[in-house]
Amino acid sequence: ADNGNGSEGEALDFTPCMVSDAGGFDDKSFNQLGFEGLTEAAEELGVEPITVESAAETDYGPNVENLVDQGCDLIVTVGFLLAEATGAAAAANPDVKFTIIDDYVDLDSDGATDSENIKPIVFNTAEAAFLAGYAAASYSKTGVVGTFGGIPIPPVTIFMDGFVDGVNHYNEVKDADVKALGWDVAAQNGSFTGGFEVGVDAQNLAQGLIDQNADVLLPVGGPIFQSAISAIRDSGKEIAMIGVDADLYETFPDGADLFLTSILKGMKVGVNEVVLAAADDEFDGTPFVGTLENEGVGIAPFHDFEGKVDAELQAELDEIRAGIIDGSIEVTSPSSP
Amino acid sequence: MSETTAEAEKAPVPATPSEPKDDQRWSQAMRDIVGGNAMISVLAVFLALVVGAVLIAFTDEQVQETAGYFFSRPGDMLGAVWQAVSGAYGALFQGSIYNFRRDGFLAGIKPLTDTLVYATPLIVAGLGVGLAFRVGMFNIGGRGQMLIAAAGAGWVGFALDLPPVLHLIVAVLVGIIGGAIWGGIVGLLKARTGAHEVIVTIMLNYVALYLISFLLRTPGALQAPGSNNPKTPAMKETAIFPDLLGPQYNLHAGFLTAIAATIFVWWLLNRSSLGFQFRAVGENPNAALVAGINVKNIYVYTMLIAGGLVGLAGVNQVLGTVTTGFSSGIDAGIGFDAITVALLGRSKPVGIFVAGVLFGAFKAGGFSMQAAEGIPIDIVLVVQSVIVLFIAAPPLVRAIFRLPTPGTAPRRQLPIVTKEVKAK
Amino acid sequence: MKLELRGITKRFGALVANDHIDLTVQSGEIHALLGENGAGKSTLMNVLYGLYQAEEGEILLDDVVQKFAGPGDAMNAGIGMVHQHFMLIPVFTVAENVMLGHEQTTFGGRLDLEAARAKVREISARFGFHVDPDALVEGLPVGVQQRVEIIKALSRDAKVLVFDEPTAVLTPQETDELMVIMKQLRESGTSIVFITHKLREVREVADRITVIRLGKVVGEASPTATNTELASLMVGRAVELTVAKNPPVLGEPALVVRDLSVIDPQGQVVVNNVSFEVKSGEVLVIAGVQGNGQTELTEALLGLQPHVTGSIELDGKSLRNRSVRKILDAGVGFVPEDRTQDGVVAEFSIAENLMLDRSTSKPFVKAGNLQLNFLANFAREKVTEFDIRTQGIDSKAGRLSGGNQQKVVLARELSRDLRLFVAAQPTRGLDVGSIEFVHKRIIATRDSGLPVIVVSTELDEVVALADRIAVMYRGGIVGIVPADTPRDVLGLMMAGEPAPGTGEAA
Amino acid sequence: MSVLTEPERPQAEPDNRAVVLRSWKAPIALAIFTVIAAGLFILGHREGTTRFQLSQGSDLIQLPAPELPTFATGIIITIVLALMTAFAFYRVQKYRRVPIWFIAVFAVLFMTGFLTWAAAGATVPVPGLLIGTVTLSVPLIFGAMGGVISERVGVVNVAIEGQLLAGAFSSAVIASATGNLYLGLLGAMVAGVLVSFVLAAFSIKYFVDQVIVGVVLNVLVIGLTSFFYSQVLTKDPGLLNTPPRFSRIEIPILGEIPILGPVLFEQTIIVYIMYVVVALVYFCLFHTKWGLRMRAVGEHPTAADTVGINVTGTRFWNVSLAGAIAGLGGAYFTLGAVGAFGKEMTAGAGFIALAAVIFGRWDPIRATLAALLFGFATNLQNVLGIIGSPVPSEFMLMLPYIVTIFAVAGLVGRSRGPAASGKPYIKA
Ligand SMILES: Nc1ncnc2c1ncn2[C@@H]1O[C@H](COP(=O)(O)OP(=O)(O)OP(=O)(O)O)[C@@H](O)[C@H]1O
Ligand SMILES: Nc1ncnc2c1ncn2[C@@H]1O[C@H](COP(=O)(O)OP(=O)(O)OP(=O)(O)O)[C@@H](O)[C@H]1O
Ligand SMILES: [Mg+2]
Ligand SMILES: [Mg+2]
Repeated sequence: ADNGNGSEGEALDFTPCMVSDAGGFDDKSFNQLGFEGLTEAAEELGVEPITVESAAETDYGPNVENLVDQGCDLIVTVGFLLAEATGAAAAANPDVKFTIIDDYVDLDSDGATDSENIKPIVFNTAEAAFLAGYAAASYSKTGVVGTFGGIPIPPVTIFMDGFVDGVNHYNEVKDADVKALGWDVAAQNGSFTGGFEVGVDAQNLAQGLIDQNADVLLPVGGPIFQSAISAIRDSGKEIAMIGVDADLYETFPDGADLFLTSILKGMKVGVNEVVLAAADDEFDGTPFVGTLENEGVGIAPFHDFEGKVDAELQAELDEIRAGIIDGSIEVTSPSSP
Repeated sequence: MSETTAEAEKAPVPATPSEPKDDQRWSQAMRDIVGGNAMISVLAVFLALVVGAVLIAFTDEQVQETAGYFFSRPGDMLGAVWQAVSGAYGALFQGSIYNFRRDGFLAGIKPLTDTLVYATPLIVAGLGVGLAFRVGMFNIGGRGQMLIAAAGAGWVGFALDLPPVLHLIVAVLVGIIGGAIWGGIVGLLKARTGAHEVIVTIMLNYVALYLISFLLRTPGALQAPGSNNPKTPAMKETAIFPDLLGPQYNLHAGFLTAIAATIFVWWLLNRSSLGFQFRAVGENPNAALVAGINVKNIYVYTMLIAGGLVGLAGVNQVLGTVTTGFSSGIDAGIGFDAITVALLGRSKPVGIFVAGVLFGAFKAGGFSMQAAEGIPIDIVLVVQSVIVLFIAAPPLVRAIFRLPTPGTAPRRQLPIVTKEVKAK
Repeated sequence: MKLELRGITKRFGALVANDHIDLTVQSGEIHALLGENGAGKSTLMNVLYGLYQAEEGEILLDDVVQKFAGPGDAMNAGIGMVHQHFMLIPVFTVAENVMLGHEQTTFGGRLDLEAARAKVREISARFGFHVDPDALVEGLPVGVQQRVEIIKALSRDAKVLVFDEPTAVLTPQETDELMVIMKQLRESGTSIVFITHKLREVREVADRITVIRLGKVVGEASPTATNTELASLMVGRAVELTVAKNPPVLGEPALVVRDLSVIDPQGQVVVNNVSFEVKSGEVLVIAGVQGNGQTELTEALLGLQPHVTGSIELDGKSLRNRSVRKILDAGVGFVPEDRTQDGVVAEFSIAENLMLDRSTSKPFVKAGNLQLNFLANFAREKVTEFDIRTQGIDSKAGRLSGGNQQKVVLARELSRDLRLFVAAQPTRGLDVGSIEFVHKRIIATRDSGLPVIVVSTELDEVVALADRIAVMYRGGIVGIVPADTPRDVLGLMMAGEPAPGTGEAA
Repeated sequence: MSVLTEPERPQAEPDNRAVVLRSWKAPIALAIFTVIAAGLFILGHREGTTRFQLSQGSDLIQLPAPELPTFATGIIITIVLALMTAFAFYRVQKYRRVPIWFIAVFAVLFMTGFLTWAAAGATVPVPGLLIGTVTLSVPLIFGAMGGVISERVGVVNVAIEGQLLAGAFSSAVIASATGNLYLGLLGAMVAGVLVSFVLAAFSIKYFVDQVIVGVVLNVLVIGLTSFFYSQVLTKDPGLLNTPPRFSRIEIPILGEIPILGPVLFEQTIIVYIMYVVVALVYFCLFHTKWGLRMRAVGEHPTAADTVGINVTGTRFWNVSLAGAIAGLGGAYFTLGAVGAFGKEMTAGAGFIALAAVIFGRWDPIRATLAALLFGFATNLQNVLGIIGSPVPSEFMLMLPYIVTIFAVAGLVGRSRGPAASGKPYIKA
């Protein structure tokens, strides 16, 4: 542990930094993906990043300020909760660059990001979740699929919105009656574990869905999918899961055989690119909005399920994807960016 | 008076020499200082820092690497240990008291003002917990009380339009009342049904958390209009604690409320009739009952005031520290930290004030330690709890440093757990 | 078995509780240990029993030096003790209490309760006790609890038995029964150490007497010595054993209690339909063995009992169903029977204790603020007036000796504007000097024209203070008799027998 | 001198005349619930039928699934509840107690009504509801057993949370590093014991207030485990934080009992250990020498000392035992349920366990029931969330906590713990 300034010989004089939200960098979700994106970029650049975790929401301000003090050139902040801290620090330090995930930092509500030196990275996850919902409905043999979340906040519920809408779209198109449990889009109310801890609570929620005959589960919220895996294994039934954020088939091999697909959110790539661009002095403040169109969001391949899904499914999904991109299929969520 | 004192000696007491010689007196004074409370506190902090240092060194990669060849080049590892520990504690100091890397005294001293910002809610919440301790009650409900208070003060702060000073006062009062009600429920349940306050406070923490979470995502309640995030809008300018030292420092007028609360609690406990009754109930509820003190009412009053004080911590969070709107994590664990603060301060107002500042410094320093050295902020928890453990067990500290035992009988701890009034 | 203690010294910090004490108890002897409160008797016995480790000295049994690391060793060596404060687990049954520490077990480690029951029954039968092995100890009267203690000791074949003030809680009749048991035990070869403050008992059963004062043996006496001799040996000076008082100047009935019943939270009727009155200028002593409803009766007077029926009127105004605060304000002065539990706050200073029951109003409180200067002056005054022996008014009440704590309580209560004074067990645990002082103050209070109620279990005190005596038994008043009623009649009444020719009064 | 007018007869009569004091608590609580029932079931009118599924697909014996008309059932149940409340008032009026079974029947009826109402048009999976209840309660029950033992011997155990967390941490690390689940269990017990050692040393040797030590220990364990998690575990999760998981074992025959079989006898080994622990704690506490002695120490240490029981030693070892048991509960988080350690993953379960101890009046069986009640309320919340209850999810999440407050305030009230619990034994 030397003095943080990353003065490693001839290397580039560029310090990328990151502040997590209260979830911490090991949340197996957006903090972690952002973190990986950052560290990979830093490795590529041969620089030493500084990363700090927040334990509570009062920590955000000080953490960002401390990073400014440490001489960071680019500070990545994760989550809408850090919007104010980011906005304030950006205004106070115009020569430091900021990137925020999942928020626009529009504190004055004028429809635009407040400072030039902030680059928002946001994702219209509902679009990808829509595809996953459709796939789940198509795959389901029992006619019941289910979802549950950690805490009802937009980055979580946007998945659930898209997923349920996707199921409903399937029902419309195929005149089917697949039920999506655990989330009521209209009421914005559903089942949540109350936190992002892996634990008995999450396992029981998954178990509850299984009891309702669901054979596709979408747990949304950091690491809680691990609890769902436990529940599925315990039930001994043939139940598939849908991962979120990254392709969990790849990143969580222990559960690989269970993932029908994953809803991808290109955070890692997004952060990675922003860091590399900033190092090359190509930083700009235009928001990056991940959509199906720019492949900022998407769904993973079926992997092991390739043979188990309907042969036409992939084609149908491609068609829907095209529909969403050209606007003929409208996917909205109250939580869309 | 003089006569009776002389008389008192007739009891079968000590064989101490009647006229201590000067040097004896001196050595006794030495013993008292070395064995006394202040010294114990200093040593406890020192020991805790040593424990922290061990953990830091143990998990440092450089140290682990050099430990591999310790026997061939021990200097490397010792150097690495020194690097890790001095780096960490250096950052702790720079983050909490004075930052040498900044230009000029005015910029350098900023960390100290940050320390006071962090200390503010710790002090007021610590007072709330400590006050309950003094009445023999264990208030683990800080989280809930803070959340309700923050919601109340926050709502007034962003939803109402009031003239400048009045707005702040109303917001603060509404917050305090919110905390007081949430605490008062506990007192009332204990007084009326005998429900154990430990259970009720824990349960009410969760109830408050979910209640606030619900309000935060309900448009028209606490949620910021036009947003779908579970977060309130920013406080209006008129409801915010003004900066004390100008905009370059974070220190806000909330710190004055901490000073005022400390003085208030000191007055309450030591100078007021109500505080006298509080202490009587805390020390001996049976005697208090016989002396005509309505013990049940005292439980209710205590929890009202304690809840109000803890609520003030929540108010400080939303009107002082994070004025840009808050979500359900606004309590930031202060409700629990306050317990350790109260314990460290031995439930006495001034002690709590000092303990709050110390823990505030740890918090402020912890951030810079994490930013500069990458040491997880959890280490601060370890250091804090070890301090309290050592301070609570002076004989252990004395044993470690081989200090003499002071002449007086061991101090009794202030009552913590309720001595139940015998069934009547 | 012969017991010998040689040069036992035990210190508590700076206090020397036992100072080179020698004591020999022959086999089959009842040896009485006399001494005022705090003389060091219990300490010595606790050393013998292995509870305390002595700094110096040794213990010999049948001339063999013993090494007791704890009570277990002492018990194995044949020492048994009936403690001054009963060492019984209240929530256990008699059998469980008796077996505790040397449990027998059956298959699977299961407790052999049957064996314990049998043991209890066997010993009960031997001494004519009526003890149900399955009764919960907390529900038993104190007299029976003491028998359980004796059974406990005997069930381990104790050869040396220590009785530490066993008679303090017994009726005279029960005391007599205990004497018989002790003699019975002596016959069977058991050596007995018997601690008591009651000289009559000493003379009745003791074979030899050793007197301890301030931790030292000050002399031996034979059972034939007179009371005065023994008392002055104990205290170190001549003592006045009676209270000088004038005949009462009686006024109108001031306190009138009618059909008062008290039900405790467990639903037991603890005071059963009692009626009495006290005139101004009169001391009514409520006598009786502890646990017969006196405590609850006085608590009911003070509003401390939640379920009370009947009427209580002081100067024509009802006190029933009023808060303690209101009753205190109505002029009731109260000395609770358990000083440390209910009388003082140990961690408070003497001054603070002196204002404890006036914490809400003038003169100690003005506009919510404590009047500390006034309090200090007041406290200094009272410390002098009541001869409270202390380092100063700011020392903690818990540091005071029992007698001085009691003086603090008295000073507090008697300095208020009183209409009635109730003192429960005012001299319990006090030494002869303090007793004298307390008695004088009580009589002075009476003479100032107040009605006074004193609750006492000590016949000596009852007789010394009373203008009239009400004897309670199992929650009811057996009878109200004049002060000159013979002691044996009082004794019988305390055991529940109505007084011969009741209705006559002083 | 006047002649006394006191009655001549001794006024006293037999001592043990007991009177039942009127306590309106029970009927008032029932009334409140009846009002809630009326409000929800009748005013909060929901149509449709509710199906109660009693068997799982894999069960050998399949029970029929009754279907109840939602609104009608609600009305009938409300009426019955109202009658029962009236009866309770009548009993108390007549100075009679409201029997506990009466309250239990009331509770079951209310719950049936509530489920029928909340799950209108859907299916209530009764076995799933109960299985979840058990699994959610497992760490609570272990923690509560640790609490019962510790408090019975006279040491207040606020450190249950710390013991659970330490158990979860070390079992994950050890089982992951060695690949051996049983070593993981052992590690959990050792970790719990270590926490207990500190509790015991500070409270028994240094007479530090037990509650203080407990609270501080919780903070310390959170700090330590989080620190090591961030600094060590996350650096090599493959080696240190991917323990295997116990799989479920179905007990033949017993597992086939309708409803209860799958609930109780298709569980992991930790749950079976839990049954054994509860039974053993109950038996040993009340029927063995060990239990008699430890209870004596917790009730009246001086008395225990006078019969030769080593108070300090008894306290020390029993507190350690308590730590071992609570540590096992911690292992359930990692080896039984999730399969990896996460920061602060016990999330307050230790405090709930503490509540269960007090709620269960320091009795192992009652504490277990209290923990089960909590597990039930939590799982009910889960199940209703999935079925789609009309109540916002946050209010459902509050349910277990509110139920606990009601239970503690309404049913338990002032309870008497071991007399010497929390008090250090200071011997001259
Ligand atoms: N555990 C203790 N710690 C400190 N001092 C003690 C302790 N036990 C007894 N003492 C003191 O030792 C002295 C002797 O006490 P002891 O109990 O032996 O008296 P005693 O003769 O039995 O009196 P009593 O007649 O009241 O029972 C007293 O001054 C008492 O205050
Ligand atoms: N905890 C203590 N700390 C300091 N001094 C004490 C303490 N306890 C007792 N003392 C002192 O020791 C002496 C003896 O106290 P003790 O309680 O034994 O008195 P006592 O002989 O029982 O008197 P009394 O008959 O009035 O009860 C007193 O002077 C008292 O002030
Ligand atoms: Mg004694
Ligand atoms: Mg004494």
